[in-house]
Amino acid sequence: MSLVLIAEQVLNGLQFGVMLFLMAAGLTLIFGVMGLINLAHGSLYMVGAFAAAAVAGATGSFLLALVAALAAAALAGAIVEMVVIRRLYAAPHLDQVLATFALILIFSEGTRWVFGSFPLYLDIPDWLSGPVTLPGGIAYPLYRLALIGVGLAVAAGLWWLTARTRLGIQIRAGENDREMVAALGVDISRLYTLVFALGAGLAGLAGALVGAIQSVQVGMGEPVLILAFVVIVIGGIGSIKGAFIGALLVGLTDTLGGIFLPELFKLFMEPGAATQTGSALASMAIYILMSLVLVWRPSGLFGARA
Amino acid sequence: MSEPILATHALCKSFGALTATDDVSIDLRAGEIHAIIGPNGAGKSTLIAQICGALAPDAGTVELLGRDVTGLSTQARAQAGLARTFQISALAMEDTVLDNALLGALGAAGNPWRLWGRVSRDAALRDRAMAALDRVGLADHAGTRTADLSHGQRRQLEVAVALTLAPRAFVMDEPMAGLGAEGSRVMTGFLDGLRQEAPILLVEHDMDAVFALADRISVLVYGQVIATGTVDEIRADPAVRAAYLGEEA
Amino acid sequence: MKKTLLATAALILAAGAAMAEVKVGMITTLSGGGAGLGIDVRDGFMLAVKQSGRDDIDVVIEDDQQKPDIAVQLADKMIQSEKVDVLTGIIWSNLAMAVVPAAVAQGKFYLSPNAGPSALAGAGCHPNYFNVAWQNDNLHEAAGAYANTAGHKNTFILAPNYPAGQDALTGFKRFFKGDLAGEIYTQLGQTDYAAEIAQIRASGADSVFFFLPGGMGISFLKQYADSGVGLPVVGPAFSFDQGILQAVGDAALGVVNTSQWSKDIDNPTNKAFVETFQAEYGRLPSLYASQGFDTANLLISALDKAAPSDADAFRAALEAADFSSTRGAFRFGPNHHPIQTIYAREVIKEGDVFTNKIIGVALEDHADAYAAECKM
Amino acid sequence: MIGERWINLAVPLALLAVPLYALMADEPFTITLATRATILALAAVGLNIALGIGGLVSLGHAVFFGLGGYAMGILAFHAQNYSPLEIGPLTFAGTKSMPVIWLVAVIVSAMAALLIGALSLRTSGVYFIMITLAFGQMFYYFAISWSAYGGEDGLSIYVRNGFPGLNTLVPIQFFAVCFVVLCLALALNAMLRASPFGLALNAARQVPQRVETVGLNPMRLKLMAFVISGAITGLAGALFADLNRFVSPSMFSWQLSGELIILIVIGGVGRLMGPVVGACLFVALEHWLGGLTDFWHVWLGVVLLGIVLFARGGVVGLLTGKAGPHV
Repeated sequence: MSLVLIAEQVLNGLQFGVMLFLMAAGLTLIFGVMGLINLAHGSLYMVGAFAAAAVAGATGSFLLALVAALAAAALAGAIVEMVVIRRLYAAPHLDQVLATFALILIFSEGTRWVFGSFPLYLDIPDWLSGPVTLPGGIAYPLYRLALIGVGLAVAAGLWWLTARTRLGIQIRAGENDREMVAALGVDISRLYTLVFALGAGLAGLAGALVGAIQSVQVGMGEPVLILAFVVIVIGGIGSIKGAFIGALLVGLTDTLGGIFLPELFKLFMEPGAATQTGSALASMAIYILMSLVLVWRPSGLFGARA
Repeated sequence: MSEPILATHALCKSFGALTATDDVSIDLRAGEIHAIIGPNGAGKSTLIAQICGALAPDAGTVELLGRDVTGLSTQARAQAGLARTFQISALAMEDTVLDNALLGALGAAGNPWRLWGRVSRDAALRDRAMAALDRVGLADHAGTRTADLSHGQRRQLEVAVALTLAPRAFVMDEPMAGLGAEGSRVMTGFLDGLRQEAPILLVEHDMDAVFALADRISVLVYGQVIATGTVDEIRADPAVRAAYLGEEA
Repeated sequence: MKKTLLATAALILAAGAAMAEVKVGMITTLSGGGAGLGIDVRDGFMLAVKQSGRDDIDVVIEDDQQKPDIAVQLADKMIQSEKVDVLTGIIWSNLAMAVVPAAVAQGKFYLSPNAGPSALAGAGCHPNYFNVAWQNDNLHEAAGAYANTAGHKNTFILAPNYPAGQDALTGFKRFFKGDLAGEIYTQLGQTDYAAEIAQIRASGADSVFFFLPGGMGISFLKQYADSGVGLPVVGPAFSFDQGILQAVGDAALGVVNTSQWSKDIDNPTNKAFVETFQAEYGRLPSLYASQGFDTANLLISALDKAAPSDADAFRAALEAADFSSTRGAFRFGPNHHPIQTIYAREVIKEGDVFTNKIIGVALEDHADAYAAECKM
Repeated sequence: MIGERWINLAVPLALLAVPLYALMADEPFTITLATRATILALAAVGLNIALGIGGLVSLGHAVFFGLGGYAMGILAFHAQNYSPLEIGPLTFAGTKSMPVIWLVAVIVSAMAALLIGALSLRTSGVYFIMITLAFGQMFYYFAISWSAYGGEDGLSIYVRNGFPGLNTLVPIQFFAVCFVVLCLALALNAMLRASPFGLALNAARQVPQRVETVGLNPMRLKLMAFVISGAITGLAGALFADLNRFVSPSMFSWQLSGELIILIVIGGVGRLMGPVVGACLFVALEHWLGGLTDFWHVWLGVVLLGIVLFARGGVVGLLTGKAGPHV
């Protein structure tokens, strides 16, 4: 296996990881600030993708589509927060799991009701399509490079937001002590709605960005949701830094595992069986990674000690 | 002088830059009540946590009945004869008063693995639990849901659960907390009699109770024991008056 | 004299059959991500029933949610409670495997409008089981044959790691004579194929064969087109079907895929089907719709001759396959699976709509590989 | 308000009455539905021991359900093909006997629960939910790729397995088998709650620090609960496979784990009859809403939301007027 191929695969892993981060960041933020497990986060990802596909179809503009995805998901998030989620902050995790599971059902079938059962069309804009040649002779799709760029920019933006702005101070205070924040005169329920909408918007953005190279269809959010949960659990729930590291770890493990494990098994098995066994193990790899991390550090890599 | 029942030797624990327990050596002898007092944040709760095994010290040892228990878990120390009450009642609120006492009896019997037979019909366990409830005056409330008890009654139940263990030493974290004057008086009277059964390491804010009960007092300030002695010695100790009672020396 | 009597009896029986209400149970996927396929099968089937003008066919339709246990439960319901005579509708092989063996063992007829697992074509075949679509391997075999004619010498093949995926690669390899530049199994439900595409690029292949049904195919094609690898692609019709082609868009243009049906197959039945389907439902029919339509017409042709209660006669009527198929010639092999021509189609754009155009025949009068194992 | 004791009596009787009525009205499918509800209830009764008494929110109980199912599938598969089952150097014959299959299902799922529980119980709260989910996903993907036993397609068993003295193919007889097993599991559950172990476990959920200070190990108590819970859910999996005469990886899916939790919450967490009430309502809803509209999942979601937001304590909680245990 050539170095160029390995380098390309590492880029692929990074790109996948960075996209997972967009999902995981919102999820971990919402958990960190409000203590809420939101299974419906994947639905917001789907909402973003569908909004983008609808707007791109109507206007032909990819940038407008991205804006629409962000806005639609953030709006859906804000509405859901005000109507349902708000009543769940004090509830045990079990109720949260259940209520947000119910939201998945409503979102998925509701979307199918509105948009029908067939996948929607959303494509990369012309100015981002096609491959570019990187140093070392790697031909790599420009769009995927752009995805890495957007993901890193969002990560930097989130760092700046939490570390340097007034909202960030409120968010960090909210993680530590709700009463304290309320005592400081911050409207806590507005803060929560804002944080939820922010997380939802990020998920929607991810949905739109990924939707352009994948299939925009009902149920697209659930596999990503599970992966995003794996990410934040590995990173430590509530930690943006953990989500970032966890996302890259999961992205790289999943991508590289899928390639190298079958090759590894070919060293001592006949090719057909090796491919099958290797692929089977590769599909379990991130879950194995997650349980190893948790057995080693029960609160994730950067999680607060219980 | 008799061998101490419970002792710590040069116990140290810090959290980052904060030193919560600084070279603490105290002991508890048969028949005595040894009170630990100190201002808020002096490290009393951290000390108790290390003695009972909820927290591992950075250095130093804990000895129970002459045996080093520093590396043992909470439950192993409990089995070895250490009973603890909590500052904030740690009781199964959804269950009855009797159930909580039965849990203690079950712990004393050491075998929770029987999956059949009603625990409330087990005569040995029940007798042990009822006896403890009777001693703190809760026998009439055996069937009450714990959540429906008054605050004072919950403090009594805390002590009753500890009693079911028939321990060799008690560690009590503010048993008077939140009790009214009458409640404190009753509890003080009860603890007074209890010391003959097993000595009590008593952390308490209620100074009237401490001065009425304690055979010896240790004063903890910023994680350090600044003085240990009888009630009179402590009252007279200028360092204590300065550091704790807030008086000029 | 005797002969006439028999003939008269047959006539009376046939007339009786035409009069009696026939109950058909359709178990198909109408909710969730795979609903598009089930809806197409249902719509095609009901269109044929409607066009037949018969009001004695009572079709009970239920949603299996693409879950095997639900499908089994529905089959129980239809057999025990609705007392249906014929079952049909299942889209997915795993659901078919869960439902079909038990249903035919209870004496019901099953007409498959889509799934054709090899187990039911070979040793597990049954006199009451008829497949109107294809044996699972067929379109992949045709893809292998097409790859030979197209002159591919060194191809890279991939499919999801599950039985239908393994069958697909086996089917392709059965007919493909060139070398394999690489063979990979992807995860079921995988959405990102960057890693696989990188491997294809590095493998030195001259072409690609893939079987990735549903959303997986959409993702793969979009990403493949964007990667600039540009090698010719061959695949079975499932990723190029009318329902999802619009979602793939330009990325699919020019890709060759194999199918036993296409909307431009030139025969009157097909022309009428495409027109009436579009008029009825406002969209172009898909492969699945054609299969549903053919299934219903097969059923109706058999009902014209015999009632399901007369199992032997009804079976013989089904075996005759005396109906006019959207595919033109249609007949069953000894294991009740179709012997049919499989075409190579190319994706084109007609105005704003992406669709397929036949460019040649991949396999003529093709039967499946398992017929010999079938003993019935 | 109704006393819980009456509910404990009335619910099983009602569950028994439905198929008996269906038998007289000649509606065999209703019996099948009741059997399905009974088996799902059994699985949830298992989960309820870990969840309701032990406070362990396991989003991976489908592992045990699936293992039970595959225990049945594999044993029956080898019996129906007359091929021996080889595990390493050992060779077993397959079997079509329900009691043997049950025993294997219970042992296999208990062992898996011991292993998964021992690792997962190092964590708590959300991490516990997620690590159990991860184990579920591992088994799911493994089953999908395990082509020897059908992979994604699953395994079909053409004839339902046998129980001595019964014809299990007759719906009412198979229902009777499942119903008796459910009643036994409920009795076990009731016995467990009142036992010394139940008392200690109940306390370990509410105040683990208290349990430690009386000299008991809350982790081990919870692990024991997890193992018993997994074993019962595994048994339900074997019965479920027999009901459908089919096993597939979807028995391992996280949606199934979620559904089991849903059953319990609908009925009432920690209540003896919670899972039974929940399973019956769920199957009825599924059947009734599914017939009403293609988009019935939306309405199922709305019903669930309503229960979570407005009916804490589930249906049993509503009926008795008491909130359920806090998990």
